[in-house]
Amino acid sequence: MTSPAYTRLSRDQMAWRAAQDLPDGCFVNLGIGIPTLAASYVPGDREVIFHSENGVIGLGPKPKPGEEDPNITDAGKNLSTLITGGCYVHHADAFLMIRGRHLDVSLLGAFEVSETGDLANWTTEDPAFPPGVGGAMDLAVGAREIRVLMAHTHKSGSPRILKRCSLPLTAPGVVKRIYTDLAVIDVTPKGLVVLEMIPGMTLELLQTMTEPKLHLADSWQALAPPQAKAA
Amino acid sequence: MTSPAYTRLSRDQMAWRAAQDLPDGCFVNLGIGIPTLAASYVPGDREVIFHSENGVIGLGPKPKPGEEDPNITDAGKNLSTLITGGCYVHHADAFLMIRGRHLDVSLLGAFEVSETGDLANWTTEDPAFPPGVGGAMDLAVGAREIRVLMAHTHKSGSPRILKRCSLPLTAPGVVKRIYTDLAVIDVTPKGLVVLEMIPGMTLELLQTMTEPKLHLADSWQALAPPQAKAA
Amino acid sequence: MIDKRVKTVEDAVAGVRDGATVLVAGFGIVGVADHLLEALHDQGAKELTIVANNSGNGDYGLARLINSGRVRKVICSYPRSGDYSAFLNAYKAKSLELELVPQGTISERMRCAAAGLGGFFSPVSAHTKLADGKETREIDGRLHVFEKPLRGDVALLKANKADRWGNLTYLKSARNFNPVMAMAAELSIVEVDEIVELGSLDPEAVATPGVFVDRVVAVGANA
Amino acid sequence: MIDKRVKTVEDAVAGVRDGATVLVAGFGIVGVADHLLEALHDQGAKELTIVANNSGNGDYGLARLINSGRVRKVICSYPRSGDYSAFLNAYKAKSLELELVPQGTISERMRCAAAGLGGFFSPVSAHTKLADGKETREIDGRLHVFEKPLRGDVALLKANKADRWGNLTYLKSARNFNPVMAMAAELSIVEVDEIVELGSLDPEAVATPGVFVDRVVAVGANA
Repeated sequence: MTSPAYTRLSRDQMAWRAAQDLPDGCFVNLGIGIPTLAASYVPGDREVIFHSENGVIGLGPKPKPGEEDPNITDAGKNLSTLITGGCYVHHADAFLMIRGRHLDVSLLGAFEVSETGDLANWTTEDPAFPPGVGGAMDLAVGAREIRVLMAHTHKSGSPRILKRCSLPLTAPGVVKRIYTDLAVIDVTPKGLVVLEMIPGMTLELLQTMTEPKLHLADSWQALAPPQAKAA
Repeated sequence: MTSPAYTRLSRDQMAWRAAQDLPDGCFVNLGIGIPTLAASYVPGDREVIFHSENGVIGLGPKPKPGEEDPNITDAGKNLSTLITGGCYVHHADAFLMIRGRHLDVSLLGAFEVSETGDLANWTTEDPAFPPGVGGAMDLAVGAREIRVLMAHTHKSGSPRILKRCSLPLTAPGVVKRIYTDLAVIDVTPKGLVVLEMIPGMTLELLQTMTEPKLHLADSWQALAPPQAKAA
Repeated sequence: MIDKRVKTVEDAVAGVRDGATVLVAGFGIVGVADHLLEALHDQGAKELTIVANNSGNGDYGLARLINSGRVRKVICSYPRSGDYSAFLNAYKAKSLELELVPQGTISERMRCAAAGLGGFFSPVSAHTKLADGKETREIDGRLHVFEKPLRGDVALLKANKADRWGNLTYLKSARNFNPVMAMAAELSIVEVDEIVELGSLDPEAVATPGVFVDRVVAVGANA
Repeated sequence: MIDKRVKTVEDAVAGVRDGATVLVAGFGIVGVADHLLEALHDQGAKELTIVANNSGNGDYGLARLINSGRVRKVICSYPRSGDYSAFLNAYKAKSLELELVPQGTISERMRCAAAGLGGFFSPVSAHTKLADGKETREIDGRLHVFEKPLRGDVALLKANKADRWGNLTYLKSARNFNPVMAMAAELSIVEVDEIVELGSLDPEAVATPGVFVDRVVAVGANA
């Protein structure tokens, strides 16, 4: 068995790619995990406001050493900061913002996504663990645009982009774009459209790792984020 | 025709009487009209917080000359003040307080009250005027206790306390106590019970001005507010 | 860069379309965006549905819009406030429709829209004429009325201070309907006494986060 | 005179009954009334239903109540946060029931109770397992789930400053569930870093008006 002729993106590279699609002035919620990393990769000439479900409107980067404040965390409970212009609201108002279509974009992690944009990201039904849903369902139905960041396949190589999700749904038909470690794919009424693939990847090869049929966009491009982490 | 052997209470005396029943520490909304006057007659050793539907929590007395601020009014749109310890909320929160049983008492004006506590205070169905409901229905169903302040009869002498209200209801079965210019009457499961009557009034005479049957409380007392206005 | 500041009230109300539902904040004459209402008059939009607590005063602001025949319908709780002759004349002439809604139900219906909900059951107005034709349901032994979300195409708001993100603070009871209307409209336009530097408003005391606001124009002495 | 101050955390939690529904504010370990939770442990109430976002940490506060077998049921959105071994053990032993509710639905159900409403339709969880057994309705072409008000007998809250009326301010994201839980409980008990003079809190920046608060106890360095 030969090693593949391509190198999967790192988590940071996936986050970098998703960050490039956040326009100046947009209001965004970042899910726990890879999405959280995207905050570091927003191009410097853009002002993006990050919403945290615990009532932080304008979540900033990690605090500098010595400036930590235990009273401000992100949704993943990591210490965080508020950017200039940010403010605090209570939980009911934080979720009013989510559910009421005030968020422009929600970047979410996922276990599975279907070809019609069904999202499964809240439970693997592992009997050893209690389920947890957090704000996933609120975000999935509330944000104006749902984009998913996830590894293209399971570690076993089996696809996570499926004709129908095998896991319980978070919400049906909500995902509009999928950023994976192999490609950028749009969920369209005509099916899944590949916009970008990493160097060395072909549509045929990508199809073997994807259950539903893929269509290659005429204007498809190479997916080649920078290697280095953001400064 | 001889003049009656009694003197009806003034509006201020009615308000004085209602104010005596507001316990220390209670949270109260005063309706437009006679109820508004009650604020001036709360005994000085009691701290009562007045709620105004426009988001003033801790409404104070009229401003002193020269201290008027156009940004603070009561529900009747008169210039007002905030007492020490008061704060401001927005309209949805002001009515959350009303509807959610956070108010201890609502003192309301009324056109008619029925013997089962039905309240009619929002429209006389005068075709010459558009109807207005304001916060009347919210208060009527939301406050923990509804008490009415009104003249005992219409100017024509016909009763305003009726077996059934003739005007459209604000809410059914909500009024617990009625302060009139002749008496204080409780609405009880057994009917209307007269707690107090003004000097010179008799149950028989009061009954002639009241449609439903009145019961005199064993412990009934004289209703004799001071003549003077509060300092 | 996020910059919601516009230079003039004309710019602020640009694009309001005929037939729009306009949320007009204020209680009596307090917290009302009179400059924006005047600008909307000059802008010319007509067939408007106005959501407000009252129905305008004298012949300025909302009253002027009514006098000029721009208003098709008023959704309010209490039209009889101050000098409401503009409303009264149009009401009597049947040139204007009135939908009377309890004050708390108006604000809650707007919050419901803002919060992305489909409606709620309220005990307010049950067993009354104002519930005529509405779905009812007994919940825990008490009759409730089903109320639907009320959304605005536009909100005309009045605040004290704003920054370029649209974060707002208010003065005293001039807050009233402003925060809930800011959340409930597709396009939220605010006239303010003063525009301040980003970062100068206390993050604990911002009453309306800028994410609910689209345009800000200074009209005060400091404008 | 209105004076909601109590001297000790024991006084603060006095009277909480077996079987009570207790709203426990906080997000992770931020904004949690750990002193009150410890006092509630010592007070001894059992068969509690806890409403919280998470399920406690380590062996203190809520986790300690669970470890001591005082908790019958947890209503939360995300039990797996921090060291949730106390919850996990009880969950596996089936000595504790879990009702999983989306985070926004928990907070909205409490606000619904606080606001005196009978329930609301939400698009959240429609077409999912979490809507199993719930009434649904299509509104404007979108499936909604009927959600009922969620009320507490008691709320255990954490704030920064309070005055004797119970007016509260918070610090940063420690605000989280505190304001909505303060509104939604019959008895709202608050531990604060500091009790200040009446009138020293900015009336424009009070995040929880004292009318929602019943007892206040200082536990901070300034107590």
